[in-house]
Amino acid sequence: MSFDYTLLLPELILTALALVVLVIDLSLAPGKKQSLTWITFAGILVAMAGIWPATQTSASQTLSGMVSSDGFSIFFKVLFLTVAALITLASGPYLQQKRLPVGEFYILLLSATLGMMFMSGSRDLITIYLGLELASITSYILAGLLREDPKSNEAAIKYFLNGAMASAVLLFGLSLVYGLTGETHLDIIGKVLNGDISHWPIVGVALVFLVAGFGFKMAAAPFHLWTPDAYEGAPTLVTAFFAVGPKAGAMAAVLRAFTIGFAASSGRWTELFAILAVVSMFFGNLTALWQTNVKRMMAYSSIAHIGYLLVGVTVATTVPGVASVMFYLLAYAVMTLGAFAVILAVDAFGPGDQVGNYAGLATRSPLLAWGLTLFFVSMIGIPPTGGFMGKFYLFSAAVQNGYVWLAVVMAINSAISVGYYYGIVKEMFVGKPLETTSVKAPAGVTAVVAITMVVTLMLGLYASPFLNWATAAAALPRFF
Amino acid sequence: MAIPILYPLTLGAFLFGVGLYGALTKTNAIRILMSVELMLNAVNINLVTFSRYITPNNYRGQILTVFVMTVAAAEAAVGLAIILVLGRNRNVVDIDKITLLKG
Amino acid sequence: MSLPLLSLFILIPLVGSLVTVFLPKNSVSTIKAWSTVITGLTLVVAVVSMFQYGGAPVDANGMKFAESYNWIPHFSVRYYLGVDGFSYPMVLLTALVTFLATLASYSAVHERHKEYYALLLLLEVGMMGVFASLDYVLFYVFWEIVLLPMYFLIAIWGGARREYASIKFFIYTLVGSVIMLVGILALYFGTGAQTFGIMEIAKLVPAAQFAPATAMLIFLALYVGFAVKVPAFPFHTWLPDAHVEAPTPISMILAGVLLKMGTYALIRISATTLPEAARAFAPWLVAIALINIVYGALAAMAQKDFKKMVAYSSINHMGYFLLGLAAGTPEALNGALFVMISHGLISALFFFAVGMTYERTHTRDMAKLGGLFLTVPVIATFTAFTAFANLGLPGLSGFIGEFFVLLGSFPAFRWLILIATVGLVITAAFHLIMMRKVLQGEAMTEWKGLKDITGREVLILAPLVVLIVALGVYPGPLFAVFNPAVQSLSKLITLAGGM
Amino acid sequence: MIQFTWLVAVLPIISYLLIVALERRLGDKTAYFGIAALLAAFVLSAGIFVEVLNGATYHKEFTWVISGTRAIPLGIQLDHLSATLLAAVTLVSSMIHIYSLGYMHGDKRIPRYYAVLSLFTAGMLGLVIADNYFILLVSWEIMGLCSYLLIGHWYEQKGPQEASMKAFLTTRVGDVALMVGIWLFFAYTGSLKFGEIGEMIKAGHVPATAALVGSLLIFGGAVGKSAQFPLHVWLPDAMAGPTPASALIHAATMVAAGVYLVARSFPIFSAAPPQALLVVAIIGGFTSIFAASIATVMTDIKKVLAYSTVSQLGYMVLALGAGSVVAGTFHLTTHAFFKALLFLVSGSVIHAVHSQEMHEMGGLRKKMPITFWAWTIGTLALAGVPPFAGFFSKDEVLLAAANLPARLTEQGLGHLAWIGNLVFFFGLATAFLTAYYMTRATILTFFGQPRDHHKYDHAHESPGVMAWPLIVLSVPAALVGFAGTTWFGEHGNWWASFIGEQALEWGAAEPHHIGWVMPLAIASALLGILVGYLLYGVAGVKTRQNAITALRPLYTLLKNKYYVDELYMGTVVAATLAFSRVVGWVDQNVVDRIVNWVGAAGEWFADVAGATDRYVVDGAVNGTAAAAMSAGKGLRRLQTGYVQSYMLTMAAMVVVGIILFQVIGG
Repeated sequence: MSFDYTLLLPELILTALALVVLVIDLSLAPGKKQSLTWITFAGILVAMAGIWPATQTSASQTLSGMVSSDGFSIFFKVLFLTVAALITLASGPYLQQKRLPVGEFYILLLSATLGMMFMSGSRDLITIYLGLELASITSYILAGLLREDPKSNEAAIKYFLNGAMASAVLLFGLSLVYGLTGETHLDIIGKVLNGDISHWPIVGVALVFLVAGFGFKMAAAPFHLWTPDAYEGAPTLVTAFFAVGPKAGAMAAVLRAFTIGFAASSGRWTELFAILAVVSMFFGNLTALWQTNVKRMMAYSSIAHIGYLLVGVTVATTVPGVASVMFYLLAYAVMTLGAFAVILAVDAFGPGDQVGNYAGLATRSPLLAWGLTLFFVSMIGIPPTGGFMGKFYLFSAAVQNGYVWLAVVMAINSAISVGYYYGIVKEMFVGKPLETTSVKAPAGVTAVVAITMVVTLMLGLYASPFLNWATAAAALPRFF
Repeated sequence: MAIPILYPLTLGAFLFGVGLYGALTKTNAIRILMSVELMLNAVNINLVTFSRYITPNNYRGQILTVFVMTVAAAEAAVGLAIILVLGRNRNVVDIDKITLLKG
Repeated sequence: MSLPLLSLFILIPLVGSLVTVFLPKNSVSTIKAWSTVITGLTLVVAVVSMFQYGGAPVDANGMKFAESYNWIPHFSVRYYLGVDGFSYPMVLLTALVTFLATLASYSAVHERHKEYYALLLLLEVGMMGVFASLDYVLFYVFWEIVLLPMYFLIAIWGGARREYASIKFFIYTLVGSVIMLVGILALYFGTGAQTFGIMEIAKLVPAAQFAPATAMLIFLALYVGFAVKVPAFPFHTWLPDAHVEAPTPISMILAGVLLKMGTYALIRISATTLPEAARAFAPWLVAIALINIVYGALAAMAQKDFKKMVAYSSINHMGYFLLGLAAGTPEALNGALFVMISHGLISALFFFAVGMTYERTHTRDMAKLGGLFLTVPVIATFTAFTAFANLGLPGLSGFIGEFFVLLGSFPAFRWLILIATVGLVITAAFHLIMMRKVLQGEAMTEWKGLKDITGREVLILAPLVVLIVALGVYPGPLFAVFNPAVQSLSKLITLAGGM
Repeated sequence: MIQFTWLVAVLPIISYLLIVALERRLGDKTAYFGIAALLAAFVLSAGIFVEVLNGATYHKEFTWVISGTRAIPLGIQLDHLSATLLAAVTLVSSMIHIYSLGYMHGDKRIPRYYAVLSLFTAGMLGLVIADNYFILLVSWEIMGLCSYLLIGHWYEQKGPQEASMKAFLTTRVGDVALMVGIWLFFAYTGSLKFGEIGEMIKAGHVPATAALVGSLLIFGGAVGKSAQFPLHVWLPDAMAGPTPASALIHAATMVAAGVYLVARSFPIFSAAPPQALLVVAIIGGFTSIFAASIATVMTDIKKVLAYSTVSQLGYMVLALGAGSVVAGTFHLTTHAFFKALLFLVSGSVIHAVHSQEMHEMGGLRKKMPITFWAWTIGTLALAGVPPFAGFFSKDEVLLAAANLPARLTEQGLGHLAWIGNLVFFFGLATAFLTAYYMTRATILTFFGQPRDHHKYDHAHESPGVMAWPLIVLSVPAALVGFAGTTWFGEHGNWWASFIGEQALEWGAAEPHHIGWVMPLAIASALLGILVGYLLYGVAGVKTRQNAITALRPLYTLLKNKYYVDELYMGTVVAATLAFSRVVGWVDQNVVDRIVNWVGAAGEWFADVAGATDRYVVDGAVNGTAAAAMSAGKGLRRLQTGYVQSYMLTMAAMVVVGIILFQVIGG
């Protein structure tokens, strides 16, 4: 089988970019590394452009069928690259302010993105594992990037130890699957499992291991316990990335693995994901109510959002199920990055990361305050925002497939979530600030806030193109 | 085929159990790391066993094993680095003392 | 192709709101003038549309001024606007009350003007959209758009307990609306509709043959969402708090228009789409209506806070709407719709009257007020006028609605309506008590020298007063607008085994 | 001219609007708008009356609303009865407008007073020309509103405040009953018109029970407005308003509206089962004697007249109940004149001595001759001394009552004929009491020695603007009664022929002449005057005090108006207020709390979840670990490791998942 490089062009560009950054980083004197930001940013845009050739061909595969390039993976690649680009855009002054190693940050970010991109395109357990580990290991380092900060150290060690064990658990599940089917290729696994074998109890055991492993990576309750600590301890910029990237990557892998590899056993894993969804929503939202640290609160909020997404995964056997998850991921990525951009600004260039630090932000920096409000509104799921459209899609996918109760649980949770978002909004608009000087966010951060605001609204008001895209991409091709 | 498939699989499960036990009971971060490596090796045994017994003409399991070993090495490197920084900053390797972040 | 009138109702304030955002923060008078022009322009368009309404052609669903474009083809969601007898008067009411509220804002808002007026205009966008949209998703979007500006308007510019009141309002309505969304989706998938059109789905429901229990569940899901807004007992407790804390113009809009969103939805969606379930629910609705009437009146009587009393009287009045809806006869439905309009006018006036007093005395405690007839005679006279309008004095619009509701309810409920009449007496009582405490009596020294009514305030009062009297004497034109829609709904209800 | 009937009602409205609009510029001069409008209305009404005398009638309607498929028309109509009342009301009202100019002189709110007075008159006129219940109701409530405003004219004081509220609320109870009645009949007939409803009842569209209940509900409206027992309590208190207003509201117009309502609704009453009218008769009869008995002990001159009004209204209601529209409306008309006169006279007296207490008056006859003579004419008319107006109308009423037993027997209620007799006795006793208390009032006020010299010295005859209306009103008070004599007309008397034709159509009864009624009536009136004279003109204070001591319980009972007010305050009012406080409390502390409880429960759950995360999950993990490691030695150390708790959770969850899978259905 030949190696069709056009299908892997973005990955290749990204790899090259990481190497280029590494080299340039070495050649730049400390403190003069601002140019790296723009090199990375431009490189990511080039990588995004590199997706173009793949869109011109029909879905196809390469690397002996281990990796495929189809609408699904293109969707996720665009998503990951956008996330990386936005993170890069917001990063410059922040890295300087926190004295983070600039070159390392970009290299790790790019590597993690690369890993996630592989996860989304993988059609084989081997590549899924590799992509996952690439993303995970770089993430551990990113979490501990503030080397002098004990909290950052702690976040890294906790994330690492949990992650390592989760990898082991996942691998154990993979080994069982391999043992059962004798294959690592998802399409073949799906074929083999589509017989009596799918009723074997051991399949269930393997599924549990896989769900636990992936559940950890996407931080679904009850495998979420590491998340708040890692989010709080990690540098805010990294937290922003954690809140979106690895989750989306794991979600992409789950969607493909379970709908192709384990489609025949769907009766078993749908219920598992439904349970995970409910537990995540309740745990995330209820615990978030008690947080005073905004980053920690956002961690719990992200757990709840994974719960919403898992509602879609529960019905992922249908195209709307997959498409709704994808669309919501898009909306989630945009609004979460936007929110974290504001949090970053308030944390690094303003008073701090406690809820109380947000007092009077509406007068100190109206754009940030209204932006954060819009993102929260979107997260609650109130129109006319992307969050609403996404939830609406998840909702209707669930109701359509008879999971009305799950939709109701989701509705209840949306309402609960008001509780903690409100706390911050209240502080921003009603609270009395200690100082009244305006909070000056760097241009890059402001740009991220502005862009994500526009896109959040666009996803709510002009969702059609995105919906069509997600739906077209959600039809996963089968090659065997 | 002198050895029944059950034997190596049992060994794998046992190793996984031992690794898990170690990971959950030891407080020294390095020991936990080692225990996790043990779990990965248990998986490797599984993979190789399956590869040999179930699909002798197909080396995918063994390929995966190679990757797992490689990744485990990388993981260990990163893990040790993190533990090192932690030890330098706070002079601890006992993870039950690392509880700044909670709640 | 004539003007897309309904889109104008939404677009004008939307553009106005966006432009406000970019106006300089400190040029307060520009901001005020701009918002006034925008809401005034909306009102002008509303008035112009009145001349065209009668002769306007109707579309397949009997809607006038209809506009329909694909919005999200993926969900078969359309941008479908149109009005009929149920919604058109509400659109006009919204235009009027918002304009007057903008005028009233001049003296009620003293800080953060830019944000305030931008939000006020955004609020109008939402309200107009709710009344004009005929697609469930579009409806829901506008429904929620209303929620946000309202929350901020209370939370930022409200009284002492504004945080509590605003979040209470927010959570109540949000919980209601997400439950409503479940109901909407259940309808959509239950009927297998290829569209989210409100009218289209209503036509498909008979063929879908829902089991009665299913239909009832869907009905209840929708009902909860709407009842919170109305508000129907026992979902009413957010209202007094919200009203007390909200600034005067916001109270005007809240009572004048916002509550009507709930009643409008009940009549447009619940009753029209699920008439059988509505029938089955009618006994409960009657009970709720009667509780609203009597309980609201009694609770109002117990209040010491002027504004809170008015708020509870809103609960009381919404009971008449619910009663009329439950009865389902043409007279009762016409009456119920009339209650919506008339309460919209009267409550806006009442809250404004309370606001005028409050702006001068800075208290709403009725025990501290008194003798206003002597200190601020014109304001006091208007307050008295409003009180009489509110207590249902014949000759004023408040009476017509109640009269027709009960007139039409009698055949349906017979002696049950005697309970409602108890409410009529109590309503009169607490208004009189209020007048005695606040208006009558010797002039109190601390309120001497207060400035009586200003020209701007007269400008706000006058249209409301004129309309209240005009509609009270000759309600015919309004009935003529209601009646076609009422007739078809009444027929539906009768088919559903009504009286 | 008859086509301008609507103008009669609109003229006062115009004056009302003019006064309101020009109040600031013209001040007290706006009063002339009211006077001019009313005089014009009177002239117009008089013209219309003449046309009606010549046989013209008028009816005009327009479609008011269309609801469903049903058009609801409203209209105005003019027949003999309404034309008469139109003239009477405009006459009395215009006189009162003029009179007020003097009486209210110096008051600080003259424009307000005149505006309300005009609007009030408009209400009454609208009511009279209505052809349906809706316009009637609107006019009815306009009067209610205006009476509220007039009674509360001096709203600085506590008395008027309370009295105005009481008036509005008490009549509101009756109004609500009336409205329910209207709704009931609309439900069956789909009509709001007086005549149509009656015809449809006759045609059997309304079940008998419903017709009975409905007509009683409509009567309920009259009970409230015309201050019949048990809703009479507001009228005496309403005397807190300016006296000319009392003359208008509580003598000639508003209270008459209730009687007029029953008369207008007579087609309904007569078509309904006979019990309906019997109840009307009983209430009327009882009210008349009940109120008259209270009037005998009142010392406030206006209170005497107030209770007298209640009593006389009872008379009218009694007559209607006895089936005689002729008698009821006749007494209504005559009473309008002489009671208005009496009130204005009392106003004149009060104006002179600045007191309403008869014990502070006395001997005023010499100081105020015009006033005195006007009073005398009024008193004689009220007492029923021939040939003054009241005599003829009261005679008709008593005649109708005397006919009641026979009528009941005719209607198949023979077993209730005794009620007829009882009611007649009430009427007769009332005639006696009326004569007695009026004599008492006359003597206390105008005869004897002045009891308060200071006040007496300052007393003077009222100015012309007040005196002339007295003179004008004295004429009809003295002479109108002749309309009820056999000297005019065919049906026994002119009035009976004028109204009776229509009344017969409505199903009214034509009383048979009973010879002994008239002498009996004259006798009881004269007896009343005699007793009054003996007690107050001849006997001294000592004798009266002895009499009071002897009759102490009865006296106390009467003095306290049978404790009806106290009863209401203690029961209905107190209960409502208490209940409202309960509801207010419940709303704030229970209903609202429920929601807060839900919120609290949510917080509690959050707490639990938070705690679960912190303690239970960790704790359970620790517990699970404890169980799993019970043989091992690393037990204690595990309990402190947070990171490991997380990891343990993951492991435990995998185990749980596998177990779940195997148990539930792998």
